[in-house]
Amino acid sequence: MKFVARHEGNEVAVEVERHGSGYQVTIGDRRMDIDLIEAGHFVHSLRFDDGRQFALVHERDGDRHRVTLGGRTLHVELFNPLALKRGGSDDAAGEGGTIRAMMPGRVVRLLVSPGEAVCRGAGLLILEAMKMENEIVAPADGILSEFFVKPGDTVEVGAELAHLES
Amino acid sequence: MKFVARHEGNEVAVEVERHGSGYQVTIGDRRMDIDLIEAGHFVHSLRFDDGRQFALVHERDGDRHRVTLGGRTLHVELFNPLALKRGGSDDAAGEGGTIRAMMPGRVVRLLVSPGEAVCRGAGLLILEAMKMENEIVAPADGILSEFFVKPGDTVEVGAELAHLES
Amino acid sequence: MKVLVANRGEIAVRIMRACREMGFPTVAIYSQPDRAAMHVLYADEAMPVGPAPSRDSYLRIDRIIEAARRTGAEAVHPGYGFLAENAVFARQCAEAGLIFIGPSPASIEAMGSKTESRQRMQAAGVPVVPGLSEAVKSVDEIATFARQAGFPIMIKASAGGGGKGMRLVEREADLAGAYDRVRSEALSFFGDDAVYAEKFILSPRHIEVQILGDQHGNLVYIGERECTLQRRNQKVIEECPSPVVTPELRRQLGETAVRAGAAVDYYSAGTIEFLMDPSDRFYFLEMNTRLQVEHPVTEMVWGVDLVKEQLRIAMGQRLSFVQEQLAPSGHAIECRVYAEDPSRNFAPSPGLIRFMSLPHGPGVRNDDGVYGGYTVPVYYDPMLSKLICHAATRDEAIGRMKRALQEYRIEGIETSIPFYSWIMDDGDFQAGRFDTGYIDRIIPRMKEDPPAVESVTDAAIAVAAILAFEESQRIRLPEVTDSAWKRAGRTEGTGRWRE
Amino acid sequence: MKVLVANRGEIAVRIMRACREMGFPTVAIYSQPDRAAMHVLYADEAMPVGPAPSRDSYLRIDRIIEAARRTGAEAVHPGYGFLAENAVFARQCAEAGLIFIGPSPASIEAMGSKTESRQRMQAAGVPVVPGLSEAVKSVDEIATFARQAGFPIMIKASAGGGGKGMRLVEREADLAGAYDRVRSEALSFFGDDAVYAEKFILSPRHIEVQILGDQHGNLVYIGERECTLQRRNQKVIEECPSPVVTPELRRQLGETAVRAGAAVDYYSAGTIEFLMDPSDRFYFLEMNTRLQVEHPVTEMVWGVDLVKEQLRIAMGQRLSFVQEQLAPSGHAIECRVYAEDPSRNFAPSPGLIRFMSLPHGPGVRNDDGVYGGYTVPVYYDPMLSKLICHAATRDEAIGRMKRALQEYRIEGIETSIPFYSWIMDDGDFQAGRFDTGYIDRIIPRMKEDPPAVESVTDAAIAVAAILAFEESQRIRLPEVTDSAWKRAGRTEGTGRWRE
Repeated sequence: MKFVARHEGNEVAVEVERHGSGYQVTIGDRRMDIDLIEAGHFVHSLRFDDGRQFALVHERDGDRHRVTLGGRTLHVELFNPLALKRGGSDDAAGEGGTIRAMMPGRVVRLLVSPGEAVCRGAGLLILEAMKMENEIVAPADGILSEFFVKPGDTVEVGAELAHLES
Repeated sequence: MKFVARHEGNEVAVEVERHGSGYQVTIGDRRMDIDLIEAGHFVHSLRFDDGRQFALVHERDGDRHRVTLGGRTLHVELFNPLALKRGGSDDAAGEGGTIRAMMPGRVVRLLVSPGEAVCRGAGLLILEAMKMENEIVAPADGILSEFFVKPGDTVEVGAELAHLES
Repeated sequence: MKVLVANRGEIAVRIMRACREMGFPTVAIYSQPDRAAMHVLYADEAMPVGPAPSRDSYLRIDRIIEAARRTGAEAVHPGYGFLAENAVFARQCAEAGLIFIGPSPASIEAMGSKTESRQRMQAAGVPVVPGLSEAVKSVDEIATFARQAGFPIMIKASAGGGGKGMRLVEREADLAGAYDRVRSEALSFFGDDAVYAEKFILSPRHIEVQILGDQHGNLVYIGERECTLQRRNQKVIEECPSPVVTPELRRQLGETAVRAGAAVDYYSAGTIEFLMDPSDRFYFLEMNTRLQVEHPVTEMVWGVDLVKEQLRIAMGQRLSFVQEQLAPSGHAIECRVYAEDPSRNFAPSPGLIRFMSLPHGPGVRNDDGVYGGYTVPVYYDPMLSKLICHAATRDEAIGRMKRALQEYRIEGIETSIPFYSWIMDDGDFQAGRFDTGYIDRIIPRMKEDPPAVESVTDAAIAVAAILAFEESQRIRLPEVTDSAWKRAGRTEGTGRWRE
Repeated sequence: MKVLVANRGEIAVRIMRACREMGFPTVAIYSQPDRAAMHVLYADEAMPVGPAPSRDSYLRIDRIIEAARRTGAEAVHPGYGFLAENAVFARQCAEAGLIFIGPSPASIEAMGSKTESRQRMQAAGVPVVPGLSEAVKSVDEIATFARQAGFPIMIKASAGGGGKGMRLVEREADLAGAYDRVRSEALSFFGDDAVYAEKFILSPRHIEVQILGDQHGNLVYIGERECTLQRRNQKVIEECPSPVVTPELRRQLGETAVRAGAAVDYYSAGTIEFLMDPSDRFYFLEMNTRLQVEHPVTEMVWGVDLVKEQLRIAMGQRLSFVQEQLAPSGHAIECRVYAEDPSRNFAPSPGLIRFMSLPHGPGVRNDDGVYGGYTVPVYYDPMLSKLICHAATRDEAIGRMKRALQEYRIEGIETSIPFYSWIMDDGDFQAGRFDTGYIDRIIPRMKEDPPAVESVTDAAIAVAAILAFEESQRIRLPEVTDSAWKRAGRTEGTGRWRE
């Protein structure tokens, strides 16, 4: 099976095949034999044929993979090269629309008034979490048309905070 | 909901009802308010209304419950008092039939010959596990009609070892 | 003696561990969202004290004393933070017939007031940062002081605080302008234009001394701790001993600290904080009249269990040792594990801990406060747990800490662990060369961390490709639904955190 | 220096931790069923060495040396067990250009032979158990020896072992009969009727001394360990220091141990085992020319990292300290966590560890070798992990161990943890009153453990009833399919375990 992998801005062709009890993986022009097993509830052990071993934790969200190993966290995106549309679709973070809470917290105060024009990066409201204040900023230029919260409100992850028309 | 609970040979009537966000549990003639929540993947926290708290792990196998708390393991059986048949049915360990491996191991040697009459408690074969030898004994008087394994065999949990006609 | 622990998180668990080792039953208190917190699971009994906000639960003296009454607790340990330095709480415990595991209310009060403590320290011969003890009437008074104490000095609003209403003056020419500006800031911020001046300590280190006293007048010091590494006034890494303190300086610091404690008739565990300049001159900063977060480094090096000593002292026992019997052995380092994301300017990272696996083996101590499957709430301090490593030398302790940080796994939320791994590898840290500005200076450098080596990248790409391939073949692997990564990806660059 | 660890389980992980702290990459070896074992997950590289049986994998010298060659390892640490005391392995490592992290092959050989080591110890002035060093020609020779050494004595088959072909004789009248019986047993068991006699040490304790030497002739002792608590010759709990060894006796034991080591030109870490009678007379039993399972209690009390010292010594470095610099601090106790079911006569209990949570906090060290989700294989030794607790005094260490055992959770398989909790509560253990027969004597008493208090029983019944009720309402709680409890319930009373 073929993929295109993206990691830290670089793209590389990847191919995976079963090979005995393991896998043959080609990354770019390098071919390697790999043995991958589950080790407990959350960990995998990946071993290259030459002996190098990594105990790692893998999480997946669609095309995006988060891999923790050797004290580091790497983010890898994998695309099917045959699919027509690829990547980008999730990267709409620079646009307007509904602004949501990235974590639970308490609304401390609103920094603009509904109907006000704001620039990208301007502070919209203050959310407090874990004894720290977080200034939620405008992801793009636009008009802050509406707030869905008021000071003192407690919000959960993903709660709608405001609407920005861009 | 009503149960009969058996613990270390004693039987007691138990009744459970939801009560607010917790439960009202009656054990014998003692009624108590209890709050029970999940705390992580394997642990529950049970708290009596007077404050006593137990972090416990619960495992269930049919009517049988195994509860680990405060460094101890307790076994509780719970029956529905309305059901006609209750208890006893699993306790057929004193009968003949197929003798199975209680854990993985290696068959070291057979101690009787097929067709031989054996008494309850007589050694039938030796199974080795973790550098120790386990003598598998006859659960009842009978005739050891057949072995399904031979010395050197490696067996998994539940593997059929022999048949005892009682 | 049944002990109610009036706190949450790792310190509540730490205290309950000591109680259990001494055979004392424990009572936890908890706010609504803390019902499944580790300190509740650890306790023999647990009592609710209110909803999430601290002021409605962990700071409610009346409810805490009521919880003690209902459970028959005989003593109260306040931990640190919350009510630990609240003399009213200490006094109300006593009035309710509860043993308060800490110093007397009078000691708490004496050290709680900046001006009173400064005066009492000066009277006891404890050096304080040179400065004017009262507001000045004109800039001339400041000029006189500055000439005497030497520049740089700091002009401060008497009513100031939180970094506002103060200005550094490096030479006499700037004095008059700075004086006017601080006065006008003071007026606009605090409605009071009174100002005074203090000597400014350049490149200071933050050194603190542990003291311990009983109720019979015995008081000892148990070495110093190096607490210079701070980020926004929050300590992040502490050590015992300090890499720059010699045995002779330790004796001076220790004897000064004991004098400071004796001046307020101190008993129980307490900490005298000093600022130390590059010439090893040290100045009293403040006293913490309670157990410190970083007490474990002292315990591991000096072989004293500070919490058990607090319990014994509170029961009226005498110290079981004298100063001469105490000797340090080896070196200990503590890293505070915060639910903060170093790659996003240390933004708080509460949420579900999907998987957690702590480091073990020789010389590793975990004072843990969370567990796998626990959801870190948004309402409290972001410190999850502490990791402390002890070894024969500082170099070995650093090597051990690096190893332990590499073993540490917390998945689901982000933590400060990668930040500490970076520091352990830094040459200045390894050489003991740092002051209170160190952390702020290294953060920009940390972002230029070298890219992962090829085999690490290969492994990450390969596991992603293999698992994606297997899923396409079998349609059976689960989708992670609410991972920290997903949230991080979604919100990258849309927030700025500040305290 | 890249280090291949020729072992598995907790000791392999322990050694790799030391390597990682020193910056040395590590190579694991593994048998087929050990692919997901903790020591493989811990290593930087891992090489398979064969199928499950040890003789086909962990004992295959050729494959281990080939694994070192393929990975470019420069040194080999054998751990304990397997090839740790195999002089052939040590020699073949050297021939392959690999540093063997242990003593010289000649030292291993000298101490590996019972008769040779006994002779060399006698020559070096090390006391050995009084006995006849050769087989006797008649019962009269034994009678002469017995009159001289005093009864009781033990008549032993020269070819004996494993507890077979030996008989205790308490008075002269029984001598002739016992002599005849041992000879005939010896003939039938071993095909050789040669017998000899040794003095029998009544109520002995098992005390061992840690020694450490470099390749430059420096040799020190690092205190003793109390290893009296054994079950079927398997140590279960060890302590440092021994509760019955005084400083003067420690010096005598230590100097004797150094003499023993010097007699075989010993370097690296080694242990001299002594039997000690109730009058504190001690006799050389054997020397273990390797790291001991119980080395952590020494490390925690004496502040020496024995594995790192082994690595430094193997690289040719000199000891960085002399005898006079070593001093003990506090008390440490180790409990070996075995996959054995104390309630079923210590039957092995391999299988899936569904959930595991280790104890933490002050003074707790886990040398762990397994993890939650790991399936303990049936092929190897049942020791999973070691728990070591250190505190200022023996009483405090016992209290800490009780606390830690209570925190320890392993679900899915049975372990020896409840057994240790029982021992920590036993008055004789607490008083330090025990000999090598202690464990066998307490096992029957342990079974009369008092029933659980009512609130514990109530909690267990309540949680079962509530979860059964919830399940009946929602049909959503999972069934446990392969729990240890199910297996235990199914097979109760159908097996007898023996070693």
